[in-house]
Order: sequence, then C-alpha cells, then structure tokens
Amino acid sequence: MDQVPIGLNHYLMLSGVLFTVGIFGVLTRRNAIAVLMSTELMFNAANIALVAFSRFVTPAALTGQIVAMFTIIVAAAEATVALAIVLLIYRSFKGINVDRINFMKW
Amino acid sequence: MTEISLTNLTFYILSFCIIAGGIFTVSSRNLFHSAVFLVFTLFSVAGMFVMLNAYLLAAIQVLIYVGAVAMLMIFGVMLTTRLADVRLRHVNEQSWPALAICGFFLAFLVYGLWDTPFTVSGVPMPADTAHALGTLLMTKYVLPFEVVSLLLLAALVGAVVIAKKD
Amino acid sequence: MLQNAWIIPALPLAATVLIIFGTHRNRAVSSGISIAAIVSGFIYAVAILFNVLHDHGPHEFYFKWLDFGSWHLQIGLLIDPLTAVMLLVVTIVSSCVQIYSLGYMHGDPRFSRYFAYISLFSFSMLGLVLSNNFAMIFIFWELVGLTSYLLIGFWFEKKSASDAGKKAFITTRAGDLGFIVGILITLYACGTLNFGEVFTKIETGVFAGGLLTAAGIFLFCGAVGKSAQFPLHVWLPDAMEGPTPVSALIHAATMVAAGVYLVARILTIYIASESAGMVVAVIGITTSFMAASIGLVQNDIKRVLAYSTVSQLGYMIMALGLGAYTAGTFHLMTHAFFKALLFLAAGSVIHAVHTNDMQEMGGLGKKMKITALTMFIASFSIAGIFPLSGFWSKDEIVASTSGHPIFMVLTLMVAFMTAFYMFRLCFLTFTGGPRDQHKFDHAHESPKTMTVPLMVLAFLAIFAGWVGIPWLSHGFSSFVYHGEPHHAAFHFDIAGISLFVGLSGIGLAYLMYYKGTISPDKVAARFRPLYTLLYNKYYFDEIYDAIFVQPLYAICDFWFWFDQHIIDGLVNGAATLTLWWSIAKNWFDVYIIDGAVNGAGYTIRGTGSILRFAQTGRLQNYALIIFAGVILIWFLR
Amino acid sequence: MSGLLSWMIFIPLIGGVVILFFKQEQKSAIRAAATVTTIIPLILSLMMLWEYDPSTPAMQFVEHASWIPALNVFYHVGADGISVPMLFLTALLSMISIVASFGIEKRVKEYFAFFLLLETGMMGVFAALDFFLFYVFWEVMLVPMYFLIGVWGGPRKEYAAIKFFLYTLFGSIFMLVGILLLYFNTEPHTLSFLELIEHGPAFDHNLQLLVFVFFFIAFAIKIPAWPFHTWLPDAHVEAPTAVSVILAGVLLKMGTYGLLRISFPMLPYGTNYFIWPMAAIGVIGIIYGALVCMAQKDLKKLVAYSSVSHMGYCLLGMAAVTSVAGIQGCMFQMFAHGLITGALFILVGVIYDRAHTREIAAFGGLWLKLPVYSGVMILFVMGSLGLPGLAGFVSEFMVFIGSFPTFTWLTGIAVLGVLLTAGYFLRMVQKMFLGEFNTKWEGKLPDMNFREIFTVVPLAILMIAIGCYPKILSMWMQPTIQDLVRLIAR
Repeated sequence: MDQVPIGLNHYLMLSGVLFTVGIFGVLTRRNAIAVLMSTELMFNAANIALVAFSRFVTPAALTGQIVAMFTIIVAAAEATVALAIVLLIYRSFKGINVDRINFMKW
Repeated sequence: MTEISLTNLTFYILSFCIIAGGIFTVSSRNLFHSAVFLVFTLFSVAGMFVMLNAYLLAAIQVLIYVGAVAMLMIFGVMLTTRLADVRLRHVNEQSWPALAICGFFLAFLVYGLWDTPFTVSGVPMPADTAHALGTLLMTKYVLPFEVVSLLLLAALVGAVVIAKKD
Repeated sequence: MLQNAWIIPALPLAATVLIIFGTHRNRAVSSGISIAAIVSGFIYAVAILFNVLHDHGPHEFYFKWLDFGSWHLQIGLLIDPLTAVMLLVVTIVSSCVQIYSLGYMHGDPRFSRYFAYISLFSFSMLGLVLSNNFAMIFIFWELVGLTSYLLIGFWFEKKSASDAGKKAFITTRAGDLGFIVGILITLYACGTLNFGEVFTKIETGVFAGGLLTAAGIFLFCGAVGKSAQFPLHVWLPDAMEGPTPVSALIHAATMVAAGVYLVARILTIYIASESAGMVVAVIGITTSFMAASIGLVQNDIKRVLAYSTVSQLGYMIMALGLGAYTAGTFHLMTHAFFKALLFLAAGSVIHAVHTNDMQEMGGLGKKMKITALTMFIASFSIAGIFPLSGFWSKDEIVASTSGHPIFMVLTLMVAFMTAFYMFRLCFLTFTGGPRDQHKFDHAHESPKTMTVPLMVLAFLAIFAGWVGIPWLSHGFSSFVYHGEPHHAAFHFDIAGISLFVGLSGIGLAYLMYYKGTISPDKVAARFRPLYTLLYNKYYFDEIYDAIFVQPLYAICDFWFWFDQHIIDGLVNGAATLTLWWSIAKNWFDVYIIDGAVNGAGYTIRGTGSILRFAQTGRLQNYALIIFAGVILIWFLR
Repeated sequence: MSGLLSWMIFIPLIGGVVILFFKQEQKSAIRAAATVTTIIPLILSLMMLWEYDPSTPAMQFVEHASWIPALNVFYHVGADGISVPMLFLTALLSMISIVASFGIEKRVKEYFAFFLLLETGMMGVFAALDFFLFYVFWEVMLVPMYFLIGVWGGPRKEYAAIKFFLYTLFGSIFMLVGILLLYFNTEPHTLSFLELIEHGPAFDHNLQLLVFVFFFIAFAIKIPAWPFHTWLPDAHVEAPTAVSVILAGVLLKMGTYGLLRISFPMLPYGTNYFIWPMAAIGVIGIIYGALVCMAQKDLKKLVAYSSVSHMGYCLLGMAAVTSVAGIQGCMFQMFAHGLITGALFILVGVIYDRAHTREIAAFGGLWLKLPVYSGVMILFVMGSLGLPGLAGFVSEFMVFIGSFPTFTWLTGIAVLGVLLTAGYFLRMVQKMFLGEFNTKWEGKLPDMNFREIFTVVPLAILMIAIGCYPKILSMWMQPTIQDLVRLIAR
C-alpha cells in the first residue's frame, strides 16, 4: 500500500473527526457534565489542530503551541466555573438534564 | 517499498484511541464511564502532542486535563449523578438530526481538508521547545500569560462563589 | 289747593302701607286708619269740587317721570270737572263701602288685610281718575286690576274665588293689550302721551285718519276689558265671588266704571273718528242688551246685579260712543250710587241668610225693613222711575240715541228688561213667603255699620240725579261737558216713553213674581231654548274655554313638548351625533389606526407564536440549528 | 380712589384664595369671610356710583396698562353708563347670593371659593375694555359655574353642568373667531374696544355681517335667545339656589351686554342689517317662552323659562337701534330682570329648602300658613308679569315704546306676551298660594326667617323704587345710550 507520510492533513482530519464527535456529544447529551466532557473533546480537537499547524506550518515560531497552552488553561478555568454552575443547577433543579433547563425561551 | 514509519502507526493508533475514546465519551450511557473514556481520550491527545514535538504541551495536557479537569469531571459526576439513573435516556430526542448534521459536517470537513493545499514549511521543529516556549511566555506573550493567570484566579473565585451554598 | 290733590290718593296708600307693615295685628286700628284716610280724601275731594266749580280748568300739574332721548313720560295731575266728580263719587262710595265692611267683614280672619287691599284700591282708583296722561292712567289701570284680583280672590281658600280672581285679571289684561297698543300708536303718532297735547294734535289734524281710528279702537279695548263689555264681559259675574262690599265698590261703582271714565276722558278721539265712535257705541249696546237678557233668568242675587252692571255700563259706553259725554258721565255717577246701594243691600241680605240664591229667600222684607226699603229705592232708581236719580240720567242716555232708531229701540228694550229683572229680584227676595224656612228664621236686620251706609247711598240714589235736572240751570251739563256745554232740552216724549217702559217692566215683574198671575215656570217652559240659552249666559264661558283656554293649554303643552324634544332634541341630538362621531372616530382610531399599529405587533406576535416553537429554550437545540446553519452557509458558499 | 374697578374685580379673587386657607370645618368663618369679601365690592360699587359722572358718555375709572405688548394686549378696564348699573347689579346679587348660600353644607370652602372666583369673572367681563381681557374673564366665569352646578347641583347636575359648559363654550368659539377676524382686519392690530369702536364703520361690510353673526351666536347662547335657550332650564333646575340667582341675574345679562358693548358699536352696518332677525328672535322668545312656561309643573323651571321670555324683551328692545327708548328699555329689562328673577329664584330656593320639592301642584294655600313668604313671592311675581309701579313694567313699556315705530307688528305680537306672562304666573300663584292648605305640609313649612327676608328686601326695594321713579336708574345710562345710538347710526 502506498505509504503516505503522516502530514498535516491527517492531523487535521483527526482533529475534525474528534471535533465532530465532540459536537455530537454537545448536541445530544442530556447530562450537563457529559456536555462539558464533549466540549473538552472539542477543545482537544482544536488543540490538536493548533499544534499540528504549529508543527507543520510555523515550526520555529511555536505560536500554535502557545495558543494551545492558553486554550488548555482557559479550558481548565472554564471547566471549573462550568462545574460550579452545574452544581448550582443541580441544587436548583434537582437534576442536571440540560433539556429540563429550558427557561431561556420567551 | 515504502517505509512504514512508526510515526505513522503511532498516529493511527493514537487517532483510533482518540476517536474511539471520544465516541465512547459522548455515547456512554454511564456518565462515569464517559468520564473514564474522556481521560483516556485526553491521554491519547497528549500522546498525539508528543508526536507533534510538543512535549511541554503534552505534559500540560496530562497535568491539567487528566490531573485536574478530568478529576473535576469525575467529582462533578459523582456529586450530581445517581448512578441508578443510568437507565434513563442519556441522549435527547435530536440525536438523529444531530447525527445527520454531524455527518454532513464531517463530510464537508473531510472534503475540505482533504485536498486543501496547506503551505507546509520544511523547517524541522526545534528539539527543545520547552525552553523556547518559556522564553516566549515571559517575553512576547507575557501579557496574555498574566491575563490568563488572572482569568484563572477569577475562575477560582467565581467557581467558589457560584458553587457555594448560600 | 289743587296741586296738592295728590294727597287724596296718597292717604289710602299711606293707610295700606301702615296696615301691612304696622298695624295688621290690630283690627280696629287698621280699619280705623283705612276709613280715616278715605273720609279725609272725601273731604278734600269736596273742597276740590268747589274749587273746580269756581274754575273749570283743566288744571294740570306734572313732573317728568321717565325720559329717553327727546321724549319723556310724565306723572301728573289733571283736574277738571270730570275728575272732580269722579273723585267725589269714588271717595263717597269707598267711604260707605268701608264703613259697611266693618259690619260685613266682622270676624273675618283677614280683616286687616281686607282694609289694606281696599285702601290700595282706593289709592289706585283715585290715581286713575287724576291721571293726566295715557301712561299714568295705564299704570293705575293695572293697579286697580291687581287690587281687583286680590279682592275677588280674597277668600282664596275657595277654588271658585281664586279662579274668578285669575279670570278677572287675565281677561282684563287681554283688553289691556289693546290698551298698550293704543298707547303705543298714540305715542308714535303724537310723540306725547299727555291728554291735552294729544287732543291738540287731533284738533290740528296731526293725529287723524286710520291711525286715529286704530288708536281709538285699541284704546277702547282697555275699556272693554275693564268695564266688562262684550266680548270680555265674562269675568264680571264670576267676580261676585269676592266679598259683597268689594263687589259694590269695585265691580259696580268704581273700577268697572273706569272704562267708561277712560272713554269719556279720551272722547275727543271718538268724536274725531266716527268709525271708532261707532264701534264703541255698537259694543256698548250689544253688551247692554245681552247682559240685560241674561239678567232676566239668573237666580244668584249678586249675578243678577252683576249682569245689571254690565248692562248699565254698556248703556254708558253706548252713549259715549254716540258722543253724549254728559249723558254718559252723568249716568256713570248716578249708577255708581244706586248700584253700590243695590250691592250693599244685597250684601245685607246675604249676610242675613248666608246664601246667594234668590230661590232660597223670600219674605225677607218683614225682617229687614231698612234693607228692603233701600233696595226698592235703588231698584226704582235703576228702572228710571221719576223722580229718582236714574230717571234723569237714563233719560239723557235715551235722548242721546235720538238720531239712531235701532239704538233707541234696543235702549228701550234694555230699560224694560232692567226694570223687570230688578223687580223680579226685589219681589223674590223681600216679598211672598219664605221658600227656605230655616234660613228665614235665622235672618235678621244688619247692624248699624251696614245700614247707615245703605241709607246714605239711598239718599244719593234719590237725589244725586237732581243735579242734572234741566230746570235747575242744567247743573250737571254745564259742569261736565265736552267742548261746549250741551244742554239737552228735556224731551217729554222720550222721558214719557222711557218711564212707561220702566213701569211696564215693573208691572210684568209684579204680575209674575208678586201676584203670580203669570207663572214664570210656564213662560220658561214656553221659551225653553231661549231660556236655556240665557240661563247659560249664551255659553260664553264654555265657548271661550273651548276656543281659547283649552287650545292654549294644548298649544303650551305642545310647545313644551316641542322645546323638550325638538329644540332640546336638536341640541342633545347634536351632542349625541358628536358622541357617535366620536365613538366612530374612536372605533376608527382603536381598530383602524391603532389596529394598524397593533396589527403590526399582532402579526409579529402571531408569527412569533408560531416561531416561538423554535425557541425550545434548549441549548442543544439552538446549538444544533446554529451548527446546521453553519453547514448550510458553508454549503451555499 | 384709584384702581376702583381693579379692586372690585380682584377683591373677590383674593377673598376666594384666602378662603382656601381655612379649614373645611370652619363653616361659619368661611361664610363670614365670603360675605365680607362680597360686601367690599358692593361698597366700592356704591362709591363708583357716587363718583360716576352721568353727564358724559366717556369711559370712566379707566385703568390702562400694558399686558402682552407683542399682541397689543392691554389690561384696560373702565365703566360707562352701560356697565355701571351692571357692575352694581353684579356686586349686589353676589352679596345676596352669598348670604343665600349659607344653607350649603357640602364642601363649604370650595363652594365659596368658586363663588368668589365667579364674581371676579363677572366683574371683569363688565369692566373689561380689551378683547383679550374680556375673553379671559368670559371663560373664567365658566369654570366655577361648571363646578357650582356640577358639584352642588340637583339630581341631573352632571348633565346640566356639561350642557351649560359645552353650549357656552360652543358660543365662545364663535366669539373667538370673531375677535380674531376683527383683530386681523385692523391696522395696527388692536384688541381695544375703544379703538375697534372707533374703527367700526370702516370694517368691510361683509366682514361686519360675518362677525356680527359670530358674535350674535356667542351672545345669543348666553342671553339665551330662542332657539339657543335649552341649556337654561336644565342649568337652572339643577343649580343650587344662589347659583341660579347669579345665572339669571348676571350671566344672562352678559349676552345682552356683549351685544350692546361689542357688536352694536363695532359693527354698525351688521347691526342695522340684522335688526329684523334680532327683533323676530326676541318676539319668538317672548311668546314661546311664555307658552312653554304655561306647561311647566316645576316651579323653578317655570321661572327659568320666564327668563327666556323676559330676555326676549331685551332683544326686541335693543333691536330698535334707532331709538333711545328701545335700548334703554333693554338696559332696564336687564336690570329689572336681574332683580326680579334673582329674587324669584331665591324664593324658589326658600320653599325648596323646606319642602324638598318644587312641584307646583304639591303645594296649595301657602298664603294661609306662610303669609310673609307668599306676600313677597306675589310681589315679585307681580313685578315679573309687569305690574306698573314695579321695575318690570317700566322696562317692558319702554321696550314697547322703543320698538313700536320700527317693528310695529312684531311689537303688537310681543304685547301678547304680557298676557301670557300674567296667565302662567297667576296659575302658579293660584295653585301654590291660594286654595286650601295642603295638609301634608302641616307644621313642616315655617315662614321665611330673617336671613331669607334679608336677601330679598334689597331687591324688593330696588324693584319698587325703579318702578316708581325710573329716573334713579335711567340717569346713569342716558348719555351713554344716546352715544350708542349715534355710534350705531354711523
């Protein structure tokens, strides 16, 4: 079989698939924590893409890695706050099913 | 004969682990299982970072994601979810449209990424990226760095305040 | 002396004011004041008479009462022989009546008020005869009307009395409308209302022709109302609801004579305008004949006298219309005395038996000798029997018709009827047997306060006419005359016929009501339709009620309805239309204009209410759609 | 005393404001204050009569101050032979009405405050010599009147008050248009009565006709001339006694006053053009009012409709513009009607206060039990039906004298009104005062008390005095009326 060297496109493909999976999770999971996990997947998909670009397009500048690092940090912060909110929701709604939290309409 | 590079194989294995972990994460009925699969996925991503010569980032990924975020998730799951609930539906009623749309999305993505001619630089990655990253963070990106530290502080305080019982 | 003649009316006025505001609680003082005032007036009037006998005048005194622009109205005194005579007549009759009233009204709860009214009347009547111009005479004319109203309705608890007062006031006022118009025409034509000045204008021909005739007829309307001439005579019989002394004073002797006085006063007009004069004469004789014929069949003693009064007033009016100034005024004077006497005597009877109906009397002569005697004297006088007052004055009136055969015939017929009904009255009342024993038993002669005035008036009824006896140097006609003194020669033929007519009337009454030779009932049955017609007074009241009063009420009700529903309806309708318009506009505003605005909102809301189902409130839903949109954009790119 | 008119106008206003500071409970204090406040203008008006020089038609007691210079508006007041009697009448009737209002127990403070405001308006209308000022006062009157009827009135007070208000306002609009037409047709633009009168004959003829009609509508509603009269019975019947007195005694006079003061001298051509319709309306009013009176069962309504009839004489008299007698008769009628009808309304109020009904048929034989009341009532009824010796006769007679040469036939018809007036009043007298005493009132109807007698005595004295010696009234008017006739004849 024709050995194609693992290139940027492969990484991007991976990132895309992971991202899609993450999106699917975000769109379908009822549990808020599960949704949060799905977003983590999407973050990771993005990070993969960033690091891949950094590796292949601007290897000297390391900009992608820097951004990815910041993303991880922000994601961590996001996760803490989101989980705090989830806890709050849980206390208020006696549950964390996202489709019950539909008071955003009207 | 084309050299089957270990890199390629590692890539595919890791890719598989990532995607499979991801799929299980989003599809697992049991939330705790989801969290475990997530940790798995995150580890896999960290491995992928290594493949991309981003060692420091890989370390951070493991430390933060696996060590912190995943643990948070697990704590969250354990705090909020009665495990007896597993028999309840875990996905909402729009899973099929979402699946279709995601399929479309993936198709477009694949189609778009497959033959997009990215200008790939031939310059190899520096071996010691950690040093360079450290230098960059303290020089060129010092301001975002400080902002992020502030963000973390704010998130810390905010999380405490939000989650605090009155 | 003469310029202070205003004192004569002023005294009763003062009496009125004193009684109303001061002494009305004390009956004796009130009546005393009133009588003192009128008696003083009488004395003053006598003094004036002697003054005027000395100098006929006319004497005139006035002040400007009201002025507008170049015109002015006066209040003034005009004293000439006519005035002097009238002053005397009014004061004498008024004095007698007031003294008589002391007895007649004794015990009435409104005794003081009665005297206040009587004094007010005396004031007005005296003012009337002293007036020197149309405006002033009209003022007092109305005032006597007011007092007449008050006195007719004196016993106002009785509906008939208050009705009669109202009727009297309104009927005479109907005549006064003409009077006002006449005054206006006169003022318009002459620029003055002073009698003397107006007469001057007439004599110089400034005031002449149709305008003069119109003025004469309109002015006569006033007299028609006040003197109860046809067709406004209907009030006078009803006016008998008042106390009898009032009837004597106001509705026999003085006030009703005011019309005659007016015609006499302005006789110049009727002499200058023959047609106006003829209208006056015709009205006079018509009234006279009609009233006398009604008087034939009435049973109410006062109503007989009332119709007699109307009839006699018609006599005077006719005479004046024919230009016989002296005759008219002379009869006015004598009539005042004997008619007042008749009324007072009748009042005495009524006082005794407490009924007005002659059918319930009879035989009273035995119990009331003075009353009966005076009544007979007065009846002879009015019947024109020699040598009583009535003979002389009636003779002059008959003589005045000498140029007009129809008038003369009618006059003599009236004389016959007058004699008949007067003696019918006398015989029914005083002779024969009592028809109501109970009333007869309670009858008694009246007290001195009533009989003395009767005697005084009886004296005058006999002798007052003697001033007109031609052989006594034409006493009256050389004193009261119009233009040049006109000394009618005594016509033995006319006097003889007149006397014969009177005597035959008496004789017929004697046969029917004293001897009973001719049964009145049979006569009545024989002429049943005529009798019914006369008994019902030619149905004047009914006719007037049907053609004036009821239609007037109907018209008033109609116009009120018109006012409420048409005019006010228009106003309210306009308001309602505006309201409807507003409502329509409001509807338009709310549903169209605002509707458009709201409609936009509704549309959006409606759409939104459909679209809002997209807003599930579910984050993931949104996210899915966003995601789908992203893909779509990408796809469409 | 300088500023006499201003003091007369504004003292009631000041008094009204002062009364507002009283407590609602201090009823007697409020009444006393109101009485004093109205007595002062009365005294001032007597001083005005004293100082007034009746030998000249010129305006006297003139006050002239700039108010709105941009519009040529002045505070300009003055009095002449037309307004002096009216000012006196206003002051007198206001005082009497205040005394007659002592029986008011509801919202005493506001009542008297409104009443005093009303007096300011009335005085102002009669004194104003500037259109702007006139109009302001004219409208100022409306508001208190509206509230006085609408708050203190009878059962249908809202209807009556609104009807009165809207009707008058409707007329005011016409007046405003007329004022503006005159204002913009003078050069320089002016609102001064005197200047406009001076300018009078120079107005375009068609303009005169138009403006005359406008003014006439405004004033005819106020008079009220037939057929604009229907607000009057409603307003009268519903208004409290004292308000009726003012309404009949003063407000109605503003219509005729307006015609005499404004329309006639300013629009001589229009006036002469419209004398026939005016006379006809007057005569219709006389006869019509009298006929309608005859159908009345409510005493107050009867008096109200009699006002329509009596004001018809005013119109007829003033329509005879060439004669002093006619206009003078009109002025007399205005004054006499104010006295007589004012008193009649007080008397209606007296019986209403006792019996709480005004149904004529409900009474009977009152003369037996209420001799004073009945006597006074009959005196004023006689005055109203034109009995000689009382003021009503003089005015009617003068009106007839004045109008007869010009409107011979119309006057002839109008004379009928005298008879009809006698008819309906005597019917009323018979039903109420004569006959048997209606026993249902036994002991319930005390005779007039001192205060009530006090309110009518001045009116009775004036009525008799004018009736007996009219010169006491005509002396004030003579030169002014002659001058007015001259102005109209221009």
